[in-house]
Amino acid sequence: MEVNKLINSINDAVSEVFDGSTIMIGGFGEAGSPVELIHALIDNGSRNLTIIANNAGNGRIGLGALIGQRQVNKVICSFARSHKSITFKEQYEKNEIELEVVPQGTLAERIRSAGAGIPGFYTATAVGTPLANGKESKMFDGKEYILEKALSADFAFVKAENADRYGNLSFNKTARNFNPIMCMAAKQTIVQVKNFIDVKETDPEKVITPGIFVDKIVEVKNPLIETHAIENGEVYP
Amino acid sequence: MEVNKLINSINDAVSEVFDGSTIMIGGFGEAGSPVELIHALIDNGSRNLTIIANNAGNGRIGLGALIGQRQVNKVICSFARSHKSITFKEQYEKNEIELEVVPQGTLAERIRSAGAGIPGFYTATAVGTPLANGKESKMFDGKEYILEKALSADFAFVKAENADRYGNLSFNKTARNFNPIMCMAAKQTIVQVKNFIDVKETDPEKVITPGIFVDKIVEVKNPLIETHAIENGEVYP
Amino acid sequence: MMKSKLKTLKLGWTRNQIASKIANDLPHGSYVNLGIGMPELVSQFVEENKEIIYHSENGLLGMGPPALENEVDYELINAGKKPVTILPGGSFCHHADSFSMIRGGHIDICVLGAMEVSENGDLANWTTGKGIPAVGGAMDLVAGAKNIFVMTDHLTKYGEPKLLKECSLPLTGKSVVTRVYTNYAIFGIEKSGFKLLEINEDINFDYLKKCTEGKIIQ
Amino acid sequence: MMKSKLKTLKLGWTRNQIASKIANDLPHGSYVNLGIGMPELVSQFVEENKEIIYHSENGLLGMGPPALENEVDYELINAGKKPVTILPGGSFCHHADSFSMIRGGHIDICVLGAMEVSENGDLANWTTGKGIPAVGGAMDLVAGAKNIFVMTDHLTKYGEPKLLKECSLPLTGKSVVTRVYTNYAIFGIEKSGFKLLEINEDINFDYLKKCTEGKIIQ
Repeated sequence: MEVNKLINSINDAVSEVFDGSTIMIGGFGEAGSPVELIHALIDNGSRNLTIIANNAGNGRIGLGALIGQRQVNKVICSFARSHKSITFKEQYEKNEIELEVVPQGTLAERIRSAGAGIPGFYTATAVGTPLANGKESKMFDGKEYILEKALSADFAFVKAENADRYGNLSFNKTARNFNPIMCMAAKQTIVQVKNFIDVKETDPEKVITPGIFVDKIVEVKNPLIETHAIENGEVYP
Repeated sequence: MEVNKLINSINDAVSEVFDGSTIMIGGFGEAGSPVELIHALIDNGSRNLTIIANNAGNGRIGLGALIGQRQVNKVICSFARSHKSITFKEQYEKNEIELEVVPQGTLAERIRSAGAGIPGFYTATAVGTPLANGKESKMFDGKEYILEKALSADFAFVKAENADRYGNLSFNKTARNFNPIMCMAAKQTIVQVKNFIDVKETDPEKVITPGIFVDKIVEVKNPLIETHAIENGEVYP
Repeated sequence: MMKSKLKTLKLGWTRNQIASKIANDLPHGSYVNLGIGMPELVSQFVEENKEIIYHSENGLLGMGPPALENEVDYELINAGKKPVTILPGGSFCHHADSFSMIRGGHIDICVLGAMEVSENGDLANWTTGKGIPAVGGAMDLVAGAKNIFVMTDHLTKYGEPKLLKECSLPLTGKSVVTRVYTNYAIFGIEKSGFKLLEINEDINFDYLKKCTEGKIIQ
Repeated sequence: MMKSKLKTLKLGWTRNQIASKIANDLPHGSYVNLGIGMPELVSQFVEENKEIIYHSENGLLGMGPPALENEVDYELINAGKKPVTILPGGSFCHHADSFSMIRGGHIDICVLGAMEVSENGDLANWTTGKGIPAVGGAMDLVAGAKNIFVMTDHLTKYGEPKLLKECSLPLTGKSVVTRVYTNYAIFGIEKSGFKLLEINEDINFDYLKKCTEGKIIQ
């Protein structure tokens, strides 16, 4: 029997998501955003979700659509303000969705910490700003730092370029971004991949995310390009 | 003018090391150990050094030789006990060298933290053991963790497989080990590399240590193989 | 103070001229992060005889110019989410590694815009307190980069000073700015205030003082 | 107690038999770290119908068997510093990433030797308190892996119990062991003591109790 994490149906891949799940969604802007997995989650219909991502979605596809479907209660992100971010803005202005703003590097490190078994770490980022309010602080060598806590999730949705049956991943250019660290930080990591490759093609020196951090893989050969989809006014579902 | 971190002479590469320096030395066992840089440091003659490494040297070459030359006051490492570790044992038993024992994963994370601007982090490793003595502890979700602090250095000595003029590095197999994180954690990172390559050969997806973490590169095309050198009873200088 | 009476004259250096002054101050071989907006102009003015390595916090070191139409890859973008290129010797990394470069003090200079700067180097540039609060990487950059260069108009579009005794807006970082480049002048930040390093030839010192709430040191 | 009078008979399972029992308990597809020494035997006994992925903490996931003479690369070694191989689908990583796999709870099972185990799962296996103290990755492994399987002789070479009420040696970790495999028996660790899961057919329960200082639950 061989390890093989490939799932044939994208709907099966997200079938374990439940109401009230916390879900990390990879990507920075459209680069590395697992749009098709999010669409499968819209089909799945789970509600009261907490989303951890860098942004709060653009247009009415992907995360923008998920929010538009009112499946999301709360977004934890660094940058929810964009002229293309329609659905989040609509709900935020009516107090219908909660927002936790986290500095981008702190967000990344909190996610990596969860994956690395570190419950908390100190950082100078945000010291003296409103985002330090309510946080413990501590001096190291005469300088003030605040305590930031690990951020984990029930699921991570990730987009990769190549994956083998073990879940060894590589990414395309700046589509790497949050994806590798989110793979580490969730109880179940689900990956949409452009190319499912034979394990013999995996170079052990070039694996970015080792399979130990991956649970399910689904192949999406021609993922939607967000810029084009928004220009064309595409909407999901 | 082009950025080029290559130094022609290995003795020039280590010339800024001073008495009382703290030096990180990469490698795990003999894999990735920058033996020739250490030999240049023996020639340089700096004393009262603090060495941060996983091991305390084998035989009378490399770190074993540096200790044998009485240039080292203190070793911070996870595993200083080995039947081939002669010089450290000799001096330790006579109380002539100081040892700080750090669990291997904590050692790695403390080094990475220094490189990542994190002055301290919490870990469950060593809780309830003698290595937690004197350390602050804190509860997270009902579980106890201890505070570990960043470990930085004046210099890092590192061995890599390939480097370009910017200092972009890749490593050979398990010779990667502590090398990439030590590059991040020192004020000056000095790399001995088997192959100095043209920047056009650098694949941006496959760089392990980006050049931003590297200061000086020196080419050592045929580094000594520790196993063979010790079998042959080699001694430096 | 007569904030509201100052006019928004387009006095002093143009944006390109400010960008060029900053470019002149970037040392050869330095690692630089250029903030979104005005600071992006800087790279155009770097002299041929030196090489700067640009970092974009979304995991790109060795960033090249914006992508031409035929070069566009929507997965090769900068922190402003615009398609860019990568230069030979560049590399990609994930977000935790990218912000390790920032937080760990490996970025030599970060150039950022400002809403307000105080005389002790506090910076406010992320929110007016209205609308959706969105910080991005600004707080990490100001806390982590070795030098923070602010590039800004000397006055707001309402003609009010941006260089203040104390910031009134929510801070991005405390005592983080090391240098301020405006259309009127260039300042270092010292303990006692804005240290005047250069003044535009069309601006007289009295006018500069009137346009600057924070203390200027000559 | 009659510690000193117990004889070191080579009773019970052989080391290979213990290794085989552990191998049987490794689930298909699990990520496993085998400690240096006796635990290294386990991989030989994994049945053909399942696949285990081996982690070596020096940055190797998907480790294969020891290197044959013609395969030796002194930069492809395991945590015991012996030349090994890598299987297809394996990968290399640096030490901080490798220990993230451990500390972050991604390793399903770690098999380790023991000097002493207490009835509440405390483990002592790194130092007798004499000689050069050297911990390696043991403390990280026991604190981080999801399950800690101890593989040990039931008695010391002096015939003394190793399964104790409380450890007398410096601890490697507190309440970390989940299962103990000895030549006499297999135990789970429960709040109330060593839960007997299987006993070797040549060992009677009274003898097992005599050889075990900690509380046994049937």
